[in-house]
Amino acid sequence: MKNSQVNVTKEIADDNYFYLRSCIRQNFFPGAENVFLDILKNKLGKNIIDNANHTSCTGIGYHSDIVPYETYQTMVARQFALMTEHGFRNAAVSCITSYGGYHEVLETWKEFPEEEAKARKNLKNATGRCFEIPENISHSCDIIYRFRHDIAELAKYKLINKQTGKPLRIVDHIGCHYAKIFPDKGVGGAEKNTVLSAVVEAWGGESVDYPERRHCCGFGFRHYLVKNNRSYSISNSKKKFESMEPYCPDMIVTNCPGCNMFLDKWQYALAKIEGKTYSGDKNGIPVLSSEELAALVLGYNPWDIGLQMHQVDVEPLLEKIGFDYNPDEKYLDANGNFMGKPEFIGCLD
Amino acid sequence: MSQFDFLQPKSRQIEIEQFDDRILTYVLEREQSFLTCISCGGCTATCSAGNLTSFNVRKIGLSLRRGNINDLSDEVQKCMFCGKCTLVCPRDINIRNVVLLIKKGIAQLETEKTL
Amino acid sequence: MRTMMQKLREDVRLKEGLNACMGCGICTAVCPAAEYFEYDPRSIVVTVQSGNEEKIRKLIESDTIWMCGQCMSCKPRCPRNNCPGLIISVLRRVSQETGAFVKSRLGRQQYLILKTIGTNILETGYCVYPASVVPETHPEQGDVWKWIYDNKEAVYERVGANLDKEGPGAMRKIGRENLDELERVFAESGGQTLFTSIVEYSRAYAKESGFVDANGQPDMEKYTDFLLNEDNDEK
Amino acid sequence: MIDKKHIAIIGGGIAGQEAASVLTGLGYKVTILEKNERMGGMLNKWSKLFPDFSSSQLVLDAVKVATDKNLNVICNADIFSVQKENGRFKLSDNSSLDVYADAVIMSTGYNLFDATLKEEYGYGVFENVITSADFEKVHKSGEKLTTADGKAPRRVAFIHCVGSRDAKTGNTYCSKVCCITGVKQAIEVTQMWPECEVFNFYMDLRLYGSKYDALYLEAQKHHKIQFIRGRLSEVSERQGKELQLKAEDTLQGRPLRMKTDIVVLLIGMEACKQNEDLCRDNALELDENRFFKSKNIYNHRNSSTQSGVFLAGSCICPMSVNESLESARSAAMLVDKSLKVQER
Repeated sequence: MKNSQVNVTKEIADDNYFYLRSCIRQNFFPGAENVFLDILKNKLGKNIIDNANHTSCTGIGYHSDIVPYETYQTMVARQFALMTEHGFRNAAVSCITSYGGYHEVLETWKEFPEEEAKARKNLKNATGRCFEIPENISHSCDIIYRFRHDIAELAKYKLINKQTGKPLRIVDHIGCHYAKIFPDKGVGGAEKNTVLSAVVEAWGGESVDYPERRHCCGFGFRHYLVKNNRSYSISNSKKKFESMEPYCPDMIVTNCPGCNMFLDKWQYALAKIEGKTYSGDKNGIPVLSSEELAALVLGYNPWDIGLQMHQVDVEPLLEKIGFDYNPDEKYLDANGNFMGKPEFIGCLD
Repeated sequence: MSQFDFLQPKSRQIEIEQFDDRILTYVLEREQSFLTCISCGGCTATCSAGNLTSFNVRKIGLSLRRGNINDLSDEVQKCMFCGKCTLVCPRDINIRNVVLLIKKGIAQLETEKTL
Repeated sequence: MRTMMQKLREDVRLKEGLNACMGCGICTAVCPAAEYFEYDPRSIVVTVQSGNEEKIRKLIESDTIWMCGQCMSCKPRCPRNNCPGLIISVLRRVSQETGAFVKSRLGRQQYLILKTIGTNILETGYCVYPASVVPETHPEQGDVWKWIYDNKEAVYERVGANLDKEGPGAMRKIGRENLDELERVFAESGGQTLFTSIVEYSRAYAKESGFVDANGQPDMEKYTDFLLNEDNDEK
Repeated sequence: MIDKKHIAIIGGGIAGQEAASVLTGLGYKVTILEKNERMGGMLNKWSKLFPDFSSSQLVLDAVKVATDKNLNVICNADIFSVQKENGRFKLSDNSSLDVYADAVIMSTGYNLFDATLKEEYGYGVFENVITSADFEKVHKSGEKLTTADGKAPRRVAFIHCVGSRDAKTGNTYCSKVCCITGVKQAIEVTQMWPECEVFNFYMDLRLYGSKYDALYLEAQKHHKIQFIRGRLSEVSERQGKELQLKAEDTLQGRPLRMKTDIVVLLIGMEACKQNEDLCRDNALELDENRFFKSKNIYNHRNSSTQSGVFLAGSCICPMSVNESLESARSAAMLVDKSLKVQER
């Protein structure tokens, strides 16, 4: 697909970030967050702070409605207060739900100053803290997008199939709360979002369009949280896989921790239920976040960045790129001792 | 019982390609006027059965067009064939006959199935 | 007594989410919930717009408002700049504040979510916490997750995380002083009130439905079991 | 004294020409200032007219003003300033052209909505998404509508309200003519390809004109064109350039997905961009939709907010061909009346 006709230009801060972690990413892909910090600090020479005092923004609670909006605003205000106290004005957000949430709160405050006053009062009474409105809120994928060419220059690998010499065919999935709530806050806007496709192309891959590209992965908050509701979630992911299947993608790239997890796990669950995969093999389509993809092209050890934590095996992808890695280290702990391995990896036996 | 029984992927999205148009074709061959329905709901407003039950004639027409044969077969049973719908239709469609034909069409499909 | 409409209007999100609806269906067209449930965001907006007290009351007592997955796919498409997803949030708030949520199966699940996510938030500072993603109740998480779960310390350490330990890092232990602050934020801003409201209405409903212990008090364990297995009409 | 009075008409489309022909008939001196190379305006782009499929050429020929000693036509004149000087109007374009007139008629017409702005519909990205204007071009050429790779379409979907009644594009008004255009073009597709299935996705069918509803009935009855009430939410491309649509079947309350070979976007009418320039040096005003504001929309629809400047055709609001012609004639009569009052 050609890029956006209506270019959404978005401000992305270029240094001095306050990192705000994601509940889901820390839980399922903690290596992705660590390597993101490492790339920024040690490859790009940026200043980014990882603060021990920030907590969940409670966004999952907010969207599953057990956390009221007033509380959510105050929690967001607390993160801003920590930034202010450390002298930071730029937030680097790992989670897409938080990212959308911070913007939602800021927009509310713009429209309804009395809500901001309330949040300030609540925060002051509860914690004694004060805050300034951040100058810039960017998602980690924005920052990777901004430095995609710098990363390309430092890259050890390209997103090219080493055997055929052809670019890898990569489909993307953009987390809904990245640009659907505020289209001008996402690179390329809500409809023809380019934040991931530009990254893929900058690193030598081919960004492949598919009809259900803009469809939700199906998290649905309360629908995944309650076991009996999960059919909603898997049904929507299935819709996406069916739509990708004819394009034979080599991988899926995501910017949202939740989507990354669901697209990985639901392939497995669908294989168990339907006895089929959407990848043409038994493994499934590997799903990587933009952080993990950046780390791969930069040549990080896949087991340092946590790729052994994916259900769909990433090794076939590493092989395609011609990545120099040691499969025997996949299940070694920090001291080099074998820590056992999953009973089963991939989707189908 | 599998540990995945709690997951039942499905979609209720209408897929036009998957319409079962056998009944629609049957009806249109015999009652061409149905083509001109504009879904105004005049029929439903006056319907004798509809005033007593959840029966909705306008929706029968839609189900027919969208090929929802399963919905149709139960629904048409509720019609009392009073014919008031036909009297009020602004497009002069013989709605009573449409419902009658749906019944016949479904019966015919059933017979074909058993044969 | 305040009318339903007044209660809804007190929320700024209703002002943000509802301008005027012309019933075009552009929201339902891309709604993941509409594809899965007997659900139509357009008709919810039309009901709220009508201001009909009776209809709105029925709505907040129904399963319908709990079907939205909050993806907000409806937001960028609406030709009148409405946001059905935001209107739903407001309906859900009022449903929980008034106790209407216990009248529907999906609404009653708020108790389950409170018990999992709510507890996680207050006790750990995270919405999701590895120890709470139990493989038995999350079979879809697969064998790799089971392996991670069984070898949490080693795996998280291997990938550079700081599971349950002091200092910064992924999945670090969030310190007591921070959790205290979080708790005070909840107390100050209505979060605690909502928790209490969900619990109290659920207890009353549990009692009413006969989930009681030997002393005639609500037996919330039994009730939780009931909620976990409550029949899914969709199946 | 009439023959001493000079009237300038900005815009040589059908409204401008019709007004000119009435005024020269009354004996006035008239200058038409047309920004393009040729006269006729937007109608040049249209093939057949609703509701009776007359050729647009018929109208174009009929409005062509007979060569008249009192008529002066200047093409390539892109007027950007209208100033009142000593009781007369001075009209200037970017070159050295200055025209002086006792009264001015604005007949600047409309622009077509730029469909690329509706990104989710994929115009300019997917080859098989075209606009109603593109369809007219095909029809006018005498060719049949085909997919980008030259195949006969098995299914065509017409999408109503593209760039109309849409806060997202800034056009909250109804363009009025697209509904009936959709019905007309749908019939034309079935005339080209009798086997082709044709759908219309609409919110309301605003078939307001005489004989329009009859065309709707004909479309259903004789051409088996199907109408689905639901606004299109998105178009995406499948393999082989086939398109996929998502809308709600609102009468059923269910989301609907459909494959189609071609999508035709019924694009709305927008005010001309240069209307803003034309307001700069005088008391002319634009309305909330950026069309020229009338003194009042009931009995002074053809009077602008600047005395001596009159409005004709779709620079006032979206209009069909016959409304535009009627509007032009009434603007001309108003000019006549006002100049005669001045005289006395």
